[in-house]
Order: sequence, then C-alpha cells, then structure tokens
Amino acid sequence: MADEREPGRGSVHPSVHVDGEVVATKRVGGYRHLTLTAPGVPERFRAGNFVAVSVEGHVARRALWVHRVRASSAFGPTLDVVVEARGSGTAWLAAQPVGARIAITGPLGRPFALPKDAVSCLLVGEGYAAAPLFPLAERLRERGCAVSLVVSAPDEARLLSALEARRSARSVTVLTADGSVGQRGTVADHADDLVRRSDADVVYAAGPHAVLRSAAAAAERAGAWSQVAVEVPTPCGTGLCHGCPLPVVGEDGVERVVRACAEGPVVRGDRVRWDDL
Amino acid sequence: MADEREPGRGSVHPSVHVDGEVVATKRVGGYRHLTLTAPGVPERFRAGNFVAVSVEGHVARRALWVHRVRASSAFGPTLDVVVEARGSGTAWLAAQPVGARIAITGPLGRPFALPKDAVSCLLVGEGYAAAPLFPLAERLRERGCAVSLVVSAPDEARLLSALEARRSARSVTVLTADGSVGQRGTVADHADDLVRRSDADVVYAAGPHAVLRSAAAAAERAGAWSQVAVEVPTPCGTGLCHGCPLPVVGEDGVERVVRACAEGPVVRGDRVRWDDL
Amino acid sequence: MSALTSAGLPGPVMVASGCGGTGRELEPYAGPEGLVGLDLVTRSITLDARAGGPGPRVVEVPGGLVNAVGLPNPGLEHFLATELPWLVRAGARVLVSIAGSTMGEYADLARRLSRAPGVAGLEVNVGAPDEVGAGLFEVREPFHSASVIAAVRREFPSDRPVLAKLRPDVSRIVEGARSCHEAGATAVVIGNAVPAAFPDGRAGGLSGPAVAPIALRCVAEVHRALPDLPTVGCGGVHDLRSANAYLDAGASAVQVGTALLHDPTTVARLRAALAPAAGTGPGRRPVPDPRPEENR
Amino acid sequence: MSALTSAGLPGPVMVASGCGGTGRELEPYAGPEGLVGLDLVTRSITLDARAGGPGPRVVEVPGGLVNAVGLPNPGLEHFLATELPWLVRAGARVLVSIAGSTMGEYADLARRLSRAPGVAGLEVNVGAPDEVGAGLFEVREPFHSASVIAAVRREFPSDRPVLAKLRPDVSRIVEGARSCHEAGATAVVIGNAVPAAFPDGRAGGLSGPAVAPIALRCVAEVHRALPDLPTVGCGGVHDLRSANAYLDAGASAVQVGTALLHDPTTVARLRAALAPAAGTGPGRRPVPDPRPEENR
Ligand SMILES: Cc1cc2nc3c(=O)[nH]c(=O)nc-3n(C[C@H](O)[C@H](O)[C@H](O)COP(=O)(O)OP(=O)(O)OC[C@H]3O[C@@H](n4cnc5c(N)ncnc54)[C@H](O)[C@@H]3O)c2cc1C
Ligand SMILES: Cc1cc2nc3c(=O)[nH]c(=O)nc-3n(C[C@H](O)[C@H](O)[C@H](O)COP(=O)(O)OP(=O)(O)OC[C@H]3O[C@@H](n4cnc5c(N)ncnc54)[C@H](O)[C@@H]3O)c2cc1C
Ligand SMILES: Cc1cc2nc3c(=O)[nH]c(=O)nc-3n(C[C@H](O)[C@H](O)[C@H](O)COP(=O)(O)O)c2cc1C
Ligand SMILES: Cc1cc2nc3c(=O)[nH]c(=O)nc-3n(C[C@H](O)[C@H](O)[C@H](O)COP(=O)(O)O)c2cc1C
Ligand code: FES
Ligand code: FES
Repeated sequence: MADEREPGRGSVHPSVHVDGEVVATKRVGGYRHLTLTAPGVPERFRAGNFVAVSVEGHVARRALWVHRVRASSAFGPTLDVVVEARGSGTAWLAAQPVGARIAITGPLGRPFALPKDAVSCLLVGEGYAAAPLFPLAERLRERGCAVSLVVSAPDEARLLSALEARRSARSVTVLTADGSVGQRGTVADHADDLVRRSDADVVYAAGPHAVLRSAAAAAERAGAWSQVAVEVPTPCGTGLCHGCPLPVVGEDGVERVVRACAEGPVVRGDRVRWDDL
Repeated sequence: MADEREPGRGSVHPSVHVDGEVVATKRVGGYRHLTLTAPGVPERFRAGNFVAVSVEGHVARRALWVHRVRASSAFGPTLDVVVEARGSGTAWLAAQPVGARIAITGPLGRPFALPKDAVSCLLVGEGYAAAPLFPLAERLRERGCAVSLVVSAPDEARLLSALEARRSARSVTVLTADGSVGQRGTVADHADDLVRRSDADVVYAAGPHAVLRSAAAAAERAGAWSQVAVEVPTPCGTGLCHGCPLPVVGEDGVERVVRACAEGPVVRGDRVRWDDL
Repeated sequence: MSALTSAGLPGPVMVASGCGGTGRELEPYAGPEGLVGLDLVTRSITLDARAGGPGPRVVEVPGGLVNAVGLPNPGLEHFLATELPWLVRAGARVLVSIAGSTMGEYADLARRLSRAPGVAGLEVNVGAPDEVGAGLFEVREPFHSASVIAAVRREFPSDRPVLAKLRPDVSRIVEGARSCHEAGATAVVIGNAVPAAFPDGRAGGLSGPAVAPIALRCVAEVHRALPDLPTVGCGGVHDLRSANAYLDAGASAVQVGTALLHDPTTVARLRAALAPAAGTGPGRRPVPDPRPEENR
Repeated sequence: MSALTSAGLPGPVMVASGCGGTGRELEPYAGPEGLVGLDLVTRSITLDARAGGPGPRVVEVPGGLVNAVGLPNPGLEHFLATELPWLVRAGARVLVSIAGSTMGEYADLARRLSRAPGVAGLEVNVGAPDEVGAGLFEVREPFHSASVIAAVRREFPSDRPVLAKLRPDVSRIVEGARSCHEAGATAVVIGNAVPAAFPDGRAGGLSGPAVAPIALRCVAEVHRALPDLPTVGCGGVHDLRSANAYLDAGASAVQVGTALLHDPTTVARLRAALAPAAGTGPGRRPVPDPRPEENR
C-alpha cells in the first residue's frame, strides 16, 4: 500500500508523545472544537494525519483527526480537533476545560497522498470526519488543484462549518440527510453526480464506511483515483498492538490485513475489502 | 464498645449515599476546605462523624471528617471538610472545582459520646484531624461544658485556624512542633500539663495515633475519661468490608478486633490496644 | 423462570459474601424495601470465631481491590444467636456462606445450619484465594471441592439450595463445576477473589471490575459445557452492563461484592433495573443499560 | 549482577511480546538512543504467516484491555528477511518470541532462528490465553510446557538464553517454572494475558494494570520456591512503582506490554529510571518512584 503516496513518515517525520494543553474550547453545533498545544505535532503534520490522546482512567487511546494546525499563535503552534461526545472517552475530552493537560501522540498514520499535477479533486466528508479534508483542501489549492468540497451530515448539528473552506475550494456543497441545510440526501445518493460535476481526477473521502465505499465506487466508475480515510477502532494508534485490522487487497492482488493506524488510515479506495470490514 | 455512648445511629440516623456538589473551595494554609451539598447528610450529622467520598477512577473510598455543618445556606444545608492533599485521592479531591459532583456517603461512624453533665472538657486535635473537634466544642458548650481546645500541627501551614472556635471554647491553645506559631512542642510534650490545667473530666482527641495515645494516657493518669477518634485506612467506610481492623479490649476485658468505621472511629482511649495498631 | 429460580433462588442480583457487613450496615442503602426479599450471602462463617488478619487488609489497585481480610466472623454459635435472627427479621433471604478447615467442619456447619430457622440455603466457600494462609481446607483438584459439596449436601435438606462457590480458574472451572454439580450442588457461583499479591508481595485476592473478564470467561465456558447447570456470575459486577454481560453469557444470577464497598446502593439499583417487570419474557431478561456506554 | 544478567540478559526493562509492533513503530518513542541496547521481545512468530483474527481485536475494560489479536505475523521466512535485520541494524537486543501448533514446529523455529544473525535469545510462548482457539500447542499440564522447552533448548545454542513464558496461573506456576527450568529454560517470564472474555463473551486475554497483582503473586511464589531461577515479571507494569513491585518480589527484570499501547514512551522512562547507575549496589536495585504515590 506504500506505492501510491509520498515517502512514508518513518524517519522523516517521527511522531512524538507529548504533554499537550487545551488552550481553547468551543461548542459548535453538536461538536466540541478543542485547540491544543502539543509541542512537535503541528510542525510535523500532514493532511490526513490523526493524533492519539489519553483519557483519564482509560487504557486505550482515542484517535482524533487533526482539523487544523496553526504554525504560531499566542500559545505557539497549535492544532484543532473536533470531538463528537459519544462514549466515555469522547465525553471526557469534550468536557476538558482550558488549561487541562492531555497526553497526545502524533502526528499518526499515513496522510492523504497528493497528486503530482494540478488536477481536479473532489473531497467528500461526513460528520466530524470531514475535519481532515479542510487542511487537505488548502494543501491541494497550494498545488494548484481545483478543489470541490462536499460536507455532509445526518443533520445540521453534525455538519462541520464549511465557511473557512470557501477560501481553498472552488465549490462547496452541503448535504444533510434530513435536508435541514443544503441539499437533502446522503453521499451515496449523490456520489456519481458529484464526481461527474467536479470532473474529478482524484476523490478524497472521510466519514463512515458507507460514505467511503460509495465515494470509492463512484470514483472507480468515473475512472478516477480515490483515497479514503478509514476509521476502525484503534486501541493504541501507534502501530504497536495490531489491534486495528483493515482488510485490503495488495498491489499484488493478494488479500491482506493491515493496521489501519500504521498502513492507513488513508488508503486507496479500490484496495479496501469493504465486505470484510 | 457500645456502652459508653448515646444510642447507636443504627435505625435512628441511617446514613445516606448521595450525589453531592462542591459549592465552595478555599485554600487555607496547606489545606483545602471544601463546602459540599450532600442532601440528608448535614441533617443527620453528629460531631465525630465522617463522610466517605468517591474518587474518580478509584474503587476504595476516602474518609473525611466533617468539620462543620450549616443547616441552611444559599445552597441549602451544607457540610465542610478539610482536605490535605497527600495521595491520589486527596489530591483529586483538593483539585475539584466548584460545581464538581462527588458521591458522598454519610454521616458515618460512631460520634463522640457527650457527657450527661456540664463538666470540663479538654479537646486536643492535630492537623486536619482537629476538624471534628470544632463542632464538638459547640455542642459541648450548648450543654454548658467548659471547653479547653488545643490545636496542634507540625507547622503553621498544617494548623487549623482556631479563630472560630473562640466562641465555643473557654481557652484555646496553639501548639506547633517547630514553634512557628503558638507554643513549641507536641501534644505528647504537653499532655499532662494540658489535662491538669484544664481540670478535664473528659479528654477528646483527634489526630495521628501518637497524639491519641498520649492524650488517652494523660487522661488516664488524671483520672479522666477519654474519647479518641482513630484513623485507620477505611476502604469502604460503611462497615461492609471488615477492612479497617481496630484492636481493642472490650468491657469484658476480652481482646477484640472491631471495625474502625463502624464500631469506631471514636472509641474510649483506654480501650485501644495501641501496640497492636 | 430461570433454572436457578425454579431451584428456589430468585436472584438475579445477590449480595456477595463478605461485602455486605453483617447485613445491618447495608440496610440503609438497600432501597425502599430494605433487605426484604434480598438474596444476601453472609460473610463466610466458620465454626469458631475468627478475628481476621492484620491491617492493611484491603488495598486499592487499578480497577479493583486486593484483600486479605482473613474471614473475620463471630463463629457459628454467635452468628446463630445474633446475626441470623436479625437478618431473618429484616426479611432477607439468607444464604449462609460456610468455610471450614476440614471436610468434617463443613459437614458440621451444614448440619447445624439445617436446623436454624430462616436459612434459605448455603453457599460453600471452597475457592478462597489464600485458603492455605487462612487455614482453610485446601482445594487443589476439582474432586476436593466435590467431596466438600457432597459432605454438605448430605447434611442439608434437599429442598433448599446448596451453592458451590468456585474460583475463576479457567483451566479447571468446567471440571470443577461438573463435579460439584454431580456431588449435589444446586448451582455454582463462579468467581471469588482471584489469587493475587498486595503491592508488597503479601498474598491476597483480587476483586472488583479488574476480574470481571476473567470470571466472565469461566461462566461462558461452564455454560457452554454444562448448559443445564445454573451458574451465578461473581466478579466486578458494578452496573447494568457488567451484570448483563454475565446474564448474556448464560448466568442465572449475579453477585455484587466490591461494588458495594464503592457504592453501597449498587444492589438496590441493580435489583430495580433487573426486576422481573423489566423483562419481556417470563424469566429475567437482560435489559438495556440506561446509562451511557462505558468501558466497552 | 542479577542471575539473569549473568545469563546474558541485561534487563531490567524489556518490551513484552506483541506490544512493540515490528520495533520500527517504537523507535520514535524509545528515547535518545532509540532501540540501541533495548531488550525487545518480538511479537510471537510462527512458521507460516498469520493474518490474525477479526476485529474488534482489542477492547478496553476497567484497568486493562482484553485482546484476541490472533498472533498476526508474517511467518518466519519473511521475519528473517525483513523485520529481524531491521531490528538488528537498529541496535536492539532481539529476543524472538516463538509459537507453534506442534512441538516439532517449536523445534523447527528454534533451529532456524539459531542460525539467524542477531538473535540474542528466544522466548517461548507456551501460555497464550486462548491457545486452542488460536491453533497453538495446548499446554494443560506443566510437563507440556517443559517438553516444548526441552525441544527448543536442544536446537538453540546453550550460550544464548531461552526464556519460557508462562501463564500467571497460581495453582500451577511453581511446578511449571520448576519443570521448564529443569528442561533448560534460562529464565521464566511469569505473566501473559490472563484467560478472559470480551464483554460479549468471546474468548480473549486480559492484560494491563488489572492483572499486575495476579502475576506478582506468581512471581513471589516462584521466587520463594525457586530462589535461584531468574524470573521476569510481566503484567501491568506501567510505572516505576509497578516495576519495583516485581523487582522487590524477586524478579530479575520486568516486561512492559499494554502500557506501551497507552504511552509508547513507557519503556524509555523506565529504562532511564532503572538504569544500573541509579542503583546503589553492583546489581540493579529498586529505586524509589519520583512520581507521587498512586494506587497504593
Ligand atoms: C483515525 C480515527 C480518527 C478519528 N477522529 C475522530 C474525530 O476527529 N472526532 C471524533 O469525535 N472521533 C474521532 N474518532 C473516533 C474516536 O476515536 C473515538 O475513540 C470513538 O468514537 C470511541 O471512543 P469513545 O471513548 O467515545 O467511546 P467508548 O465507547 O468509550 O470507546 C471505548 C473503546 O472503543 C474504541 N472505539 C469504539 N468505537 C470506535 C470507533 N468507531 N472508532 C475508533 N475507536 C472506537 C475506543 O478507542 C475505545 O478503546 C476517530 C477514530 C479514528 C480511528
Ligand atoms: C475516619 C477518617 C477520617 C479522615 N479524615 C480526613 C480529613 O478530614 N482530611 C484528610 O485530608 N484526610 C482524612 N483522612 C485520611 C483520608 O481518608 C485519605 O484516605 C488518606 O489520607 C489516603 O488517601 P489518598 O487518596 O490521599 O492516598 P492514597 O495513597 O492514594 O490512598 C490509597 C488507599 O489507601 C487508603 N489509605 C491510605 N492511608 C490511609 C490513612 N492514613 N487513612 C485512611 N485511608 C488511608 C485510602 O483510603 C485508599 O484506599 C481520614 C481518614 C479516616 C480513616
Ligand atoms: C473485603 C472482601 C471480603 C470478602 N469476604 C469473603 C468471604 O467471607 N467469603 C467468600 O466466599 N468470599 C468473600 N469475598 C469474595 C467476594 O464474595 C467475591 O466473590 C469477590 O470479591 C469477587 O466479586 P466482586 O468483584 O464483586 O467483589 C470477599 C471479597 C472482599 C473484597
Ligand atoms: C495486543 C497484545 C498482543 C500480544 N501479543 C503477544 C504475542 O504475540 N506473544 C506473547 O507471548 N504475548 C503477547 N501478548 C501478551 C503480552 O506480551 C504480555 O505478556 C501481557 O499483555 C501482560 O503484560 P502487560 O500487562 O504489560 O501487557 C500480547 C498482549 C497484547 C495486549
Ligand atoms: S491501533 Fe494499535 S496497531 Fe493500530
Ligand atoms: S472500611 Fe469497610 S468495614 Fe470499615
């Protein structure tokens, strides 16, 4: 799976494990946006990376997409994450006040592979998982790519604001399943149409498996490449435990199981064995 | 051990397990004073009772003396505790902000036995453990007893302020081991003298075992009764686990091991087998 | 009706031995009905009074407690004279836990308890985490426990249950459960404190949420091998989710120990949540946890 | 010098099998010297490649993790061709953990690893929490493990250590350790994931702080019975206090597994804190924990 991307982070961008601090926290719709210091992490970040954070009293780590990095602020370099409080860990994280200290490891995982040329790119993200597409859009625009961004969600509360992305994206489409804002419908409903209208050479997708799968399939039907950011439970996030199996087909056509956190989370959409996931 | 005290709390004052809330928190010297709501606890309190509190992520409970109860305040009835941050649990407690919710069980344990008549009482407390003597002093004064209060500590930071007690006590003596305030010395150094000067019929003591032991011995030498509040680790605090052995001699002269949290923590000083503690 | 219920034990929530004080201390926290109808297993009672071990008896470790309490109890005579009558008056369904240093002592305890009014059943403690240190009958092989059960069963009326309490030792649990069942145990309680050490190396037993996955494995294996034997899950039950894990794995009931030391109202809450009315079928069915998901 | 050191293993901190990835993933967190000199036990290597089990493979429980990873590994050939040379180049002292479904497979693995450059020693995984489910050689009685050790020892040079990794099963651990020692094991690693169940009843192994008191009890018992046999404590080591508990109980070294999944710098911190320089005598002595007391 290492072929279609830039040189692995390996020794070039070793990750760090640091004591981070919450420097801002903000409720936005159904999510909590946290701004964190994490010395060394923002500096090494590439779009599609995630961080693993420790939750008090819990052994397993929680993975969070990096939504944004700032090279400098009053607190030095910072990173933003978007937390949807669902289980014990995300609820704890969402409740952390400014000043709270959190152990952070990152940046982790293989980032989105960037095209060499200035091609057309469709970025499709659902819910909090749309977070990593925003820095990706910026990066693609810097490379001269035409970026079409689709932000989808079950409802308005779980829609990431696309306002800031308008700078980097040529077009922004909003989809909600209940039609509360933007177009009504799911990514699956609109995938082919979106790929066609954006004239995409590469489709990037982040979200639940169904979103990734339909985006990858639409890309394939249109003859485009796809890159999908797959979430599976990642107990450590660092590649140490082999606890995050992601079934894929290798370049050699052989079925394999790779670690989502180390060989992923971003992989080529046509390589994922969705039925085995 | 049930003879020398008022009717046991048993059915008369059943304890409750409630969801309390921190309504005020204040650093005083080396201690943290917390004011808590704990519906039902202040109402049932008697001097010498303690509460057991839950610490996030920890199975065993932490015992805290009740320092003060207010029958009414802006938050309804409240109780005050004095926390010395030493280990994991007390550090967590001391760090709880206003609004934090804490599971509280209480009031627990046998309280100080009160004399039937208006006699002279010497109250000796060291460190945070002097806390339960303040409500005791009030109660004794209400009964017309002459109260002499001794507050001792290793140093000034660990001295409970005796200011408020001046209302209830005829005399207040301050002792620090390093002489930073009040008289220099330990309770052991001054015990006989204090008992003599206060002409005590009953000596009440709360603090480390050495303090209790020397107070009880001095009382015995002077022919006075003693009541000591003994701290031993209390994993549950509620009498359920038998994990808090307190070696005593029964009225029948038979050596026994009782539960410090249920048959104590306040017992007659002459009944404790100090050497087995 | 679960197999255990038809055997005379309502469950599905019981107080584990040694974690309910003398019963009195639990009453204030036992809910609106107090101890009425509560399945309460007493601390283990021995023929002679025992003072228990030295302190520290119970120490906190991640996810649980290590204890070496040493079975403090007033001895059978005193128990029969004071604690038992109080419990019966309070309305509890009393299962007396018994522990002995010889097979004869177990038989003796069973015989004398069979005549005491109000004893709903017996629980035979044959898997204490430090039986040797505590001077108890040593259970090295499954047939040791089975012979104790047989001795007890002979002395105790067959219409009242005898529960065998076994250590959650996965390599022996199926054989142990089978042989205790054949020896006459009405049900097996799977789970006791797991043999462990205090941080200073002293021998003790580990209990609390930390041991739940271990006892759960044993319950699942026993239920798979012996589906007709009623089992009681014991170890780390502290909320509806952990109780349901045992019930889902085939247990007919659960016991709550360490959780009571942390929150004495645990049994009251679980009883209410798992009351028959909460089920859908005729028996007790696992019900969904009303609290947010924890520790998946 | 501890017995283990003189046997060729510096310790006192090692990476536990299956919790260091392929070694590469640990390097960024291994401290200023990277993997140089680090005693790293590889994940268990089998003759043939194994894909591992289905997800969820690792689930969080109070105080630990339950895992059924299924020993995913690339098989011996591929390991020898890629992972091992990388580890050797990175400077690690590589102990290869081996697992087989027959005694012959263990012997085969040992023979071929004896010829591979850079293998500092072997750790024989004979106590996996679900050996049957995972298709591994089943270890029911201590002599089963001993015969595996004997087979491995015959194939592996006697000047390099062979460690027997045993399950922390208190009722068999002394006998198991003794027979493995007699069969030629240089040391015994006491502790593996404890047989347990996932919350849904599926079989797995419990690891992390939750199991520390259990493995500690086993280390203490083995050390008392066999004071000359070097032991390695494994289970729940996550800070200096938990490491020292094992060393105080007689262990020559500790392994760190689950703690690395929570904080990948754990081994680096413990190595620094327990470095020989920190000791007072010639050997490694437990040193006081610089951090505030936790979980006494
Ligand atoms: C690469 C990646 C990026 C992610 N980014 C974000 C993000 O930006 N914002 C956000 O809110 N959430 C994100 N998640 C999900 C997040 O990591 C949470 O761990 C997960 O939602 C469950 O954690 P919890 O503590 O809320 O739930 P709990 O139920 O308490 O989780 C218990 C355990 O299950 C694991 N787990 C359960 N379900 C999942 C799942 N779907 N994915 C991962 N782990 C799971 C947890 O890690 C933990 O070990 C991401 C997950 C991955 C894999
Ligand atoms: C009746 C009684 C009243 C008390 N009142 C107060 C008070 O008003 N203010 C205050 O600051 N402290 C008080 N203590 C001590 C307090 O309960 C703490 O539990 C104890 O100091 C250790 O807790 P920790 O979490 O700080 O330490 P840790 O080291 O984290 O404690 C770990 C475990 O050891 C137990 N433990 C260890 N040492 C002791 C000890 N000396 N006493 C009790 N438990 C111990 C704890 O309960 C816990 O289970 C009281 C203790 C008792 C028994
Ligand atoms: C403080 C304490 C005392 C115990 N005393 C007894 C006992 O007397 N007899 C017995 O069979 N089990 C005893 N146990 C074991 C419990 O009944 C229970 O089997 C074990 O703790 C596991 O369940 P838990 O995790 O819910 O506590 C005791 C446990 C604790 C923690
Ligand atoms: C995810 C995971 C994978 C493991 N894989 C192996 C393995 O391949 N071989 C082995 O002998 N032990 C394996 N173990 C067990 C550990 O090496 C260790 O013995 C056990 O987890 C107890 O130590 P700990 O509490 O420090 O993790 C694994 C444990 C975990 C959590
Ligand atoms: S989460 Fe541990 S290897 Fe991926
Ligand atoms: S602390 Fe549990 S009985 Fe006293």
